[in-house]
Amino acid sequence: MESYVYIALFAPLVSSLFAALFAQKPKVQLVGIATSILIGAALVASVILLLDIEETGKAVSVNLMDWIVVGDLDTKFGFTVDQVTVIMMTVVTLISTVVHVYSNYYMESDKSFNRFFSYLSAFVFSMMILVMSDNFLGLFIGWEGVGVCSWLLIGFWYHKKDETRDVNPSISPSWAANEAFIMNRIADLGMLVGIFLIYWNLGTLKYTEVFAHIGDLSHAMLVGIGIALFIGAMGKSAQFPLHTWLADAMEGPTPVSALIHAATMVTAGVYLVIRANPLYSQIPEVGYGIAVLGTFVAIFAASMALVNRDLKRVIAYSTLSQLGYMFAAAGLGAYWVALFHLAAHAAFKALLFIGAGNVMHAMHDELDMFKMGGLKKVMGWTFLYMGIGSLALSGIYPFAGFFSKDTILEVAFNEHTYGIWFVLWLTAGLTAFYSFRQVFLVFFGDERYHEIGAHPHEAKPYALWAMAPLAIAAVTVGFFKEDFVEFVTKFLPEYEMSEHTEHMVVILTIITTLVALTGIVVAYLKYAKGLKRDLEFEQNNKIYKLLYNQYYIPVIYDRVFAKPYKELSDIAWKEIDMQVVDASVDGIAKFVEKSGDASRKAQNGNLSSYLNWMAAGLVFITVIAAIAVAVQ
Amino acid sequence: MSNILTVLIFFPLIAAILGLFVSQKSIRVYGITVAAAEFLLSLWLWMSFDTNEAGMQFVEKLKLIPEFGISYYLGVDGISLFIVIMATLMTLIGIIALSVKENLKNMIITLLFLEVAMVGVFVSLDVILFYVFWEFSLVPMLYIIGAWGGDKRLYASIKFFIYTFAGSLVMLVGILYVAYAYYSTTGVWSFSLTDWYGLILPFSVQKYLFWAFFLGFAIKVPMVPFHTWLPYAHGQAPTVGSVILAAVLLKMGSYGFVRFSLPLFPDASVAYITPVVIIAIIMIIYTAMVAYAQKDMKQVIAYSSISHMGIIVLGTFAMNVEGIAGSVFQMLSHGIVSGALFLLVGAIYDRRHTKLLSEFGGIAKVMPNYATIFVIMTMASVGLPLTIGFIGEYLSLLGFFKVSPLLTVIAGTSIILGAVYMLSVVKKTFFGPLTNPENEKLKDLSTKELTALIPLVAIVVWLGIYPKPVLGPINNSTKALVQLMHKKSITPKAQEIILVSKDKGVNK
Amino acid sequence: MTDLTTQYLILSAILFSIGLAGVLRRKNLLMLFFATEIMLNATNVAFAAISVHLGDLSGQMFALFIIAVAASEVAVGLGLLILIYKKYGTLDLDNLSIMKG
Amino acid sequence: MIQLPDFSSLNLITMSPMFVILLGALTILCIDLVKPNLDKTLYVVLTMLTLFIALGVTLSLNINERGLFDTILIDGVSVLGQTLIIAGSMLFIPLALTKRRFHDFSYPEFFSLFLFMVFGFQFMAASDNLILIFVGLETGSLALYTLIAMHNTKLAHEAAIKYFTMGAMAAGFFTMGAAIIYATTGSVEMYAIAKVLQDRMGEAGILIPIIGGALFMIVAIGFKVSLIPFHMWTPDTYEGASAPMAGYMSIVPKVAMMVVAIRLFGIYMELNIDIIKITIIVLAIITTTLANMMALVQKDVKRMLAYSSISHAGFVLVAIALDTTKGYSSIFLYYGLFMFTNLGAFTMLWISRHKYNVHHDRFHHPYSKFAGMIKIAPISAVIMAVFMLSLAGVPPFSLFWGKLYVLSAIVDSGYYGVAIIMALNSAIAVYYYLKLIVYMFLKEPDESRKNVVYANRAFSLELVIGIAAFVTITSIFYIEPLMSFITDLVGASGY
Amino acid sequence: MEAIAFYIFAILITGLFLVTVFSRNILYSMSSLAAGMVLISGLFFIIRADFLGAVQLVVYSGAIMALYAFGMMFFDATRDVKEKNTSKYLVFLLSGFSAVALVVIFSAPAIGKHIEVEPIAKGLGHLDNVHAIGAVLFTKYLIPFEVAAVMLLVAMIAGIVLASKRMDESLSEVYVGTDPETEKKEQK
Repeated sequence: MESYVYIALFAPLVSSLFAALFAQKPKVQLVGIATSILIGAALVASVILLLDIEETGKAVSVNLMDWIVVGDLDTKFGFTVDQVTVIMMTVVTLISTVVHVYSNYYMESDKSFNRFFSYLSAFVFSMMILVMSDNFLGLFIGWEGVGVCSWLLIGFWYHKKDETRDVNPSISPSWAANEAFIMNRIADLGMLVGIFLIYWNLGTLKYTEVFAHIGDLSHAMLVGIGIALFIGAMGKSAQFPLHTWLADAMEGPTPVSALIHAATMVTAGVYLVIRANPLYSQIPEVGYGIAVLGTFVAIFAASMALVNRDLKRVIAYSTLSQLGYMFAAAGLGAYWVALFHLAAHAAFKALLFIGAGNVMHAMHDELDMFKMGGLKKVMGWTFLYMGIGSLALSGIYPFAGFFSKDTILEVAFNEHTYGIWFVLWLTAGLTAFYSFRQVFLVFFGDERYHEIGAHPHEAKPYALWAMAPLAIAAVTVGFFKEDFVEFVTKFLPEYEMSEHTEHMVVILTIITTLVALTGIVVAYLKYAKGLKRDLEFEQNNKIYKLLYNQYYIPVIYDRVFAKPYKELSDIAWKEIDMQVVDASVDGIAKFVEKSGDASRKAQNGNLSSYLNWMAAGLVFITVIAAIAVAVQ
Repeated sequence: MSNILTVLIFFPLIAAILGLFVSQKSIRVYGITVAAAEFLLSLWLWMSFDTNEAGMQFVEKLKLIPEFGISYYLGVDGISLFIVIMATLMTLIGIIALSVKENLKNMIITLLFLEVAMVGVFVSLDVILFYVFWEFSLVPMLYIIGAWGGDKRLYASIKFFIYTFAGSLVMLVGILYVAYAYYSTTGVWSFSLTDWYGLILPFSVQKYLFWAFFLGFAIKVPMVPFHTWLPYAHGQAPTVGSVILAAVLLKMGSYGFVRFSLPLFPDASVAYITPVVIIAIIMIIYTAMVAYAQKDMKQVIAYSSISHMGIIVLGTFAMNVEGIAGSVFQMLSHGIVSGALFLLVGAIYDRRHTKLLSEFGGIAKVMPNYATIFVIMTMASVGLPLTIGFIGEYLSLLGFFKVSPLLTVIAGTSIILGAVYMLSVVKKTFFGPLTNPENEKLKDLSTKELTALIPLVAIVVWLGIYPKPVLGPINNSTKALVQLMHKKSITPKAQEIILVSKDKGVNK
Repeated sequence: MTDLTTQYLILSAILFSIGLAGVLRRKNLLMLFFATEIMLNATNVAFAAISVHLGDLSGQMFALFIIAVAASEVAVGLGLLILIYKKYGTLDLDNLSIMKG
Repeated sequence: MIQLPDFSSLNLITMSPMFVILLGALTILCIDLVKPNLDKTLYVVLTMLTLFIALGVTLSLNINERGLFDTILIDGVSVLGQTLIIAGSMLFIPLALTKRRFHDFSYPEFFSLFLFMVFGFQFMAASDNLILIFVGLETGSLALYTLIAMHNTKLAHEAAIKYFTMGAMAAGFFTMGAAIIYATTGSVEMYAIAKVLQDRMGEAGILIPIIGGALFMIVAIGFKVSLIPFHMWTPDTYEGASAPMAGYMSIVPKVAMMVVAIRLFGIYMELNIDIIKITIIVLAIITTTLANMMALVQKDVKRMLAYSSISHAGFVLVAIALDTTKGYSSIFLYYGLFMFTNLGAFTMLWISRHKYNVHHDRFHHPYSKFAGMIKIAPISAVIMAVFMLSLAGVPPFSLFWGKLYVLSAIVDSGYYGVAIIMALNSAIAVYYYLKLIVYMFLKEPDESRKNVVYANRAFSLELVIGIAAFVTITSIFYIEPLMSFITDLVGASGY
Repeated sequence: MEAIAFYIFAILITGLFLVTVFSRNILYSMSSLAAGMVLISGLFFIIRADFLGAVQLVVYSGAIMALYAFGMMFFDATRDVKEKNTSKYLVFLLSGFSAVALVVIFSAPAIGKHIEVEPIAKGLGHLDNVHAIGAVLFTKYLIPFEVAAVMLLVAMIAGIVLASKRMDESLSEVYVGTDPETEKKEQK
């Protein structure tokens, strides 16, 4: 089985390097095909591993080589494939494969076609390291690796220029890329601190060893480690307050958004919490905090999605919101639930994004939903896919979201955290509303795209075919819930609903479905018949503006952090470094020179004054001697 | 070959003198050949280095002034070995990438002299010999900056010289005091470092000596507030000067901390962890901010050097194997990465004769290879795992975390701030539309530049993924160093802080 | 014989200071040299007095050699003065200040 | 009747070096009388031979002997002092053989006066009798004033008269100091002075005359070794005198006076009179610092070197106040090394001596004269740079070792603050040495003035520079034997 | 008797030297100097330092004054000398200081005491001053005496050289401006 581990891990690397060979050449179709096949190989390997583990129930571990061996620190490139990992691997490789294939279509006329595939495969490689590593430092490699790939891919169209926030809320791809990288770095510091704490307290970073001895530590230390690691997770999974980068990351090509900013990378934080479940189950108060934060983010992001007009941003906010759900579940101790929602969400969210990609292509990169409408006619398949995705997202039976999201609500109910339950429930309604607002705005109503002179067309068939697996997954995953539970609970703690909750399940399901349906209906009523804009409302309603401007958070960050930092830096350089530090150094030099100039005046060339100085010297040394006497 | 170190020191010297007879036309080839031979020699040193041995190897001792205890005493251990190799490598690469046209012969001969001094500093085990090379290294650098530098080259070179000279003179007084203390204890004069390692000084003495040595090293590193010579030196120096300055000369200071301050004054070093580290942290954060404010590409790299040197100092004062080994490794990584970054800035400067960020933008389009290598080096600079930059930074922070978690967290902001200024440079230079028409015709990296840069890229990746060949010897020697410090320390605080081995954890 | 040694020494001190005052205030080189002679003479008085007081001849010997030195100084000094006078046309040392700083 | 000592106890051999020199001087005078208008080369060679013999004789002296009614003392210090004096003179004399003709060297009297001067200085080094020291000092000084004036330029005359007048005043101070000492101890011989003071230390009020005498002596000695504020003649005289003479003045008279200072202050140090110690150290610090500061702002290399030699003198002076063998030895080591480097530097100026002040109205050796020298005369530039770096104390050049030993001696005695001040002073000093290097290496030459740099070039000058450069560069190889030679001699003298 | 003589001499010498130092006329100045020196030799005679007194009289009053007079005539300095004295106070302060310092030193109790002095030469006790001095001068102080002789020779040569006509034209003089040789070469 080890060889499959290697295939799964290194096929993406080979793919990336292969593509990199052609990085500066014009488009080579072979690159797209070869990388897709290589990633597909990784998928196959992952599936084989999945089946194997399903069968044997034993994790597969490999040790590649030593990495950092210093002092007592002994870090190896060690990989282990257990139940959680293999699920993640499968999800990652599946979506990656789809995205790779789809990108052949999406990027077909891009000059940097080859470069794109190189980055994309590099991302997959990093993600595989992230999920497969058997220690925290390996995880961190992947963690940073995906960060870089994300940076490269968000900034893929680096040549676009910076705009003001009014024109483009993300300013520019390169700006968004930097924002994402830096925000993630903030969180990574937390992650590093967690790793340091683990190392100095346990002397190892290997999961199995760490979690075996986690009980030896004091509670306070566990809380510290838990919080530090979660800070890391917050960055990657774009939790409040580090969430702004995710929406801006939509500047990247759409397949990137599908792969990275919906399905895989952003779920790394959730993966970390799930992976560290032995730790978090020891510290339920931190878990509760995570759940509360997740819940908050769920509704917070959903609220922003309500009014946004940008096709991709809406999906991005919905991703944020769904990540909130996952954290809520994980925080409450229902790790497998979180993982399940992760997997399901990956499928339907990738589907939605890719669909959005089709729409963008059709609309010549126009993203404003208010300028679309009636696309159903020309883009039937896309409509179908996005409809499935939206239904899954809204949690309508029998789509995947129904099973995963409902379980989260049940967990919240079961934990007697009714506040969380209520907010999540409400969010479910909002989710349904904005997803279908999107669907209706894009595919129904009047054909507003004529105004901007677009000639929409359906995507190429192979692109549509490529989307099929995702659609199938979005529809069918829910039915494998029981198998899934059985499979992962061999590794993850089981989560038993209380009897009370068991009774309530049906009612809860109905309530949730109702609120989702309400959302869909409201969206239908408001948008399906065509767009009726209430400009006065848009301009004057404070809540609308607040939501539309993302609670002004990017602006606040700009004003509170970015600008003062820039100003402070300028002060540090111009005022402190040049005026104080350097000036005092030069000042000493100047002082010495001035003193030299001053004492040189005594040397006035006049012999008489020289003689006077000499006599004065006698006085002078007498004074020195007198002082010496006095001192003694 | 037991006298390989002597060969290593004096081969460039002889080559430099013989170089006077080589004609201007063929001097470049000569320089490359000599530097390559020297580099191969240093590799041979590595090959014949016993990696399991923690102590000094290839020791040579020849009495120079026996009466006064000064000897010609050389040796390398895991700590110095790789810095020596880096010095020879960076010289080779510097010469390969030379874009100087005027007085090329003088430049190459000067570089070879500089190489003598650089190798000498790191292999000297006699303190006076060390000091001789240490001071002598200023002279060729002065000439390089002063003769081939920018508009303010004279100011910059003199500032560089006098500033470092002043610091090292205070250190000289400290050296003489230690020698005297050794003399009063043993009755023999000796300047050999290994002898001094056996000397246990009372704390009241250590504290003054620590600061005397500190001043010398701190200016060289350079630590805030003694750093202002560096931006000038870098800003004015020709590319090769910056490369060697950043890659090797700054390391002399941090190497001094590891080689002298810690083992000679373990108690004082421990007692002054807090002030030193606070300076280091100011250095990390403050210079990162200053770097962000820069308008000149090279100044950004210059200030980033200071920031990274802060991490090195931090790791050194962790007083445990992880931190010190990390800081030694970080010296190498910073050498390679900042050297490469300066080469890159030099490449663009050769084309455009400006380093102002505002002149550029969008040049990734016209210079893709250049952009790729720059981004790789940027990533190494911000400490991305699997590049060389991560390991040192990570280990330094990890090591110091044991001493003070809070300070480490503050220092750790370097990973954020580093990203801020480096990415902002990348963005301003490479991204965005290509607006400046002068940039449209820029040529991508030439073969010459690629020859210089690709080995560095390879090292960045290789040591990022498989650092063991380098980290192993460093680890061994650092362990020995920490054990020595622990054995020597007299104050209880030092006994506690200097950590030979972890006392907690699974592997205890 | 009353012991006047202290008085002699004080006289010497006063004469020395007079000489010093002359050296310090004179601008004419020739007259400045007069003052240096006074200084040397003053020490002669001191040496002679101590010598006699102690009954030791070293002091008188010293005084003797001081006289010889004074004579030689006069010779060299005058030679220099003549040179200066030829070149500068004056003995005022205020004019001898080309070199300064 | 007086009992005459028997002839052998006179120990005439002790004054053989001086005798050789005297003989040489008289020979030159006689030759000139018999056959005038001979070429200067003859005199140069004769002088050289005389000095050579004298050096050999000096080095073959048995040490710790007194002779000629105990007025002459040949101990290690005096041998060292004489060796330095003669060696310095030997380095100086070839500089007479220049390409251009100069007034001073055209006189045969120059060479005999030169030897008389050496003769006088030798007695300063080789006696502990204040009378003989004074007479020797005046003999040497008077000859020196004359030699300076014989260069026969307007500035040389001014230089000589300034030096002479201040010297006359200093002579007054010397005699008054000696009178005070004599009044206190009843002796003019230092060993007796030391003995009497040792006995009288306990007496009430004894410190006043002791310190008083010391202060007057400090003025006189300070004048000769040019300590601030008794240094005022130094820059002007160096500027006015010919370059080799200036270089000579920065070493030989100072060495002679340093020997006297060692002997005299050694007495006080032995008595542990801290006040004098402190006074000397403070004076040394002030001298070094102020001289460095003033050197910093000079525009003329010769004046800069003048100030630099003041600061070096201050630096060395500290070693006197330490009263350790190492301290005293380091003085000789320092001056020995300084001699070659500094004379080398001055010779470099001498090579560029020409008839016209082309770069500056007043200064003959402004910095700008040396601009771009690396392009005109690369080897000269490199050698000059080596001299400058050596003066700045950059290893591995010779003066670094001198500095190392002096600093080490200071540190050994526990004066850490002083050591640091002196060390930092070197950092100030390095600026003005670097300034010349910067001019030579980093500035563009003035194309039309190229030949100026070599105006006075001659083989003998190049030879001296070559020797000086060789000694400066290869110092590391001979420091050990040199230092043990010096330490043995100094130690044998009881210091 | 001796005391009275001393005080009279002392006052006279002080007065004369004050004239020497402060007179504007070089002639007065020189005459008073000569007179003062003669009187100093008188002091020496009072304390029985006969030989010293004689030498003082001969060398100073005779030789030195003759030299000065010669020099003075050479410079034609019979007129009043115009001097721009910078600061009177500084002069008085400095010389006053040295006077006070010397008086303090010389009146210190340690000075007056009798010190047991090792005789420079044995068997001088019965000789008078001149004989004793002669004896010492040619034994103990033979070498200083010889050196002094050399010094006088030096002074003589110096005087001859410096005052000679040969010094009127200089081979070494430095001129301001461009070297004509250089220009010639450049023109070629």
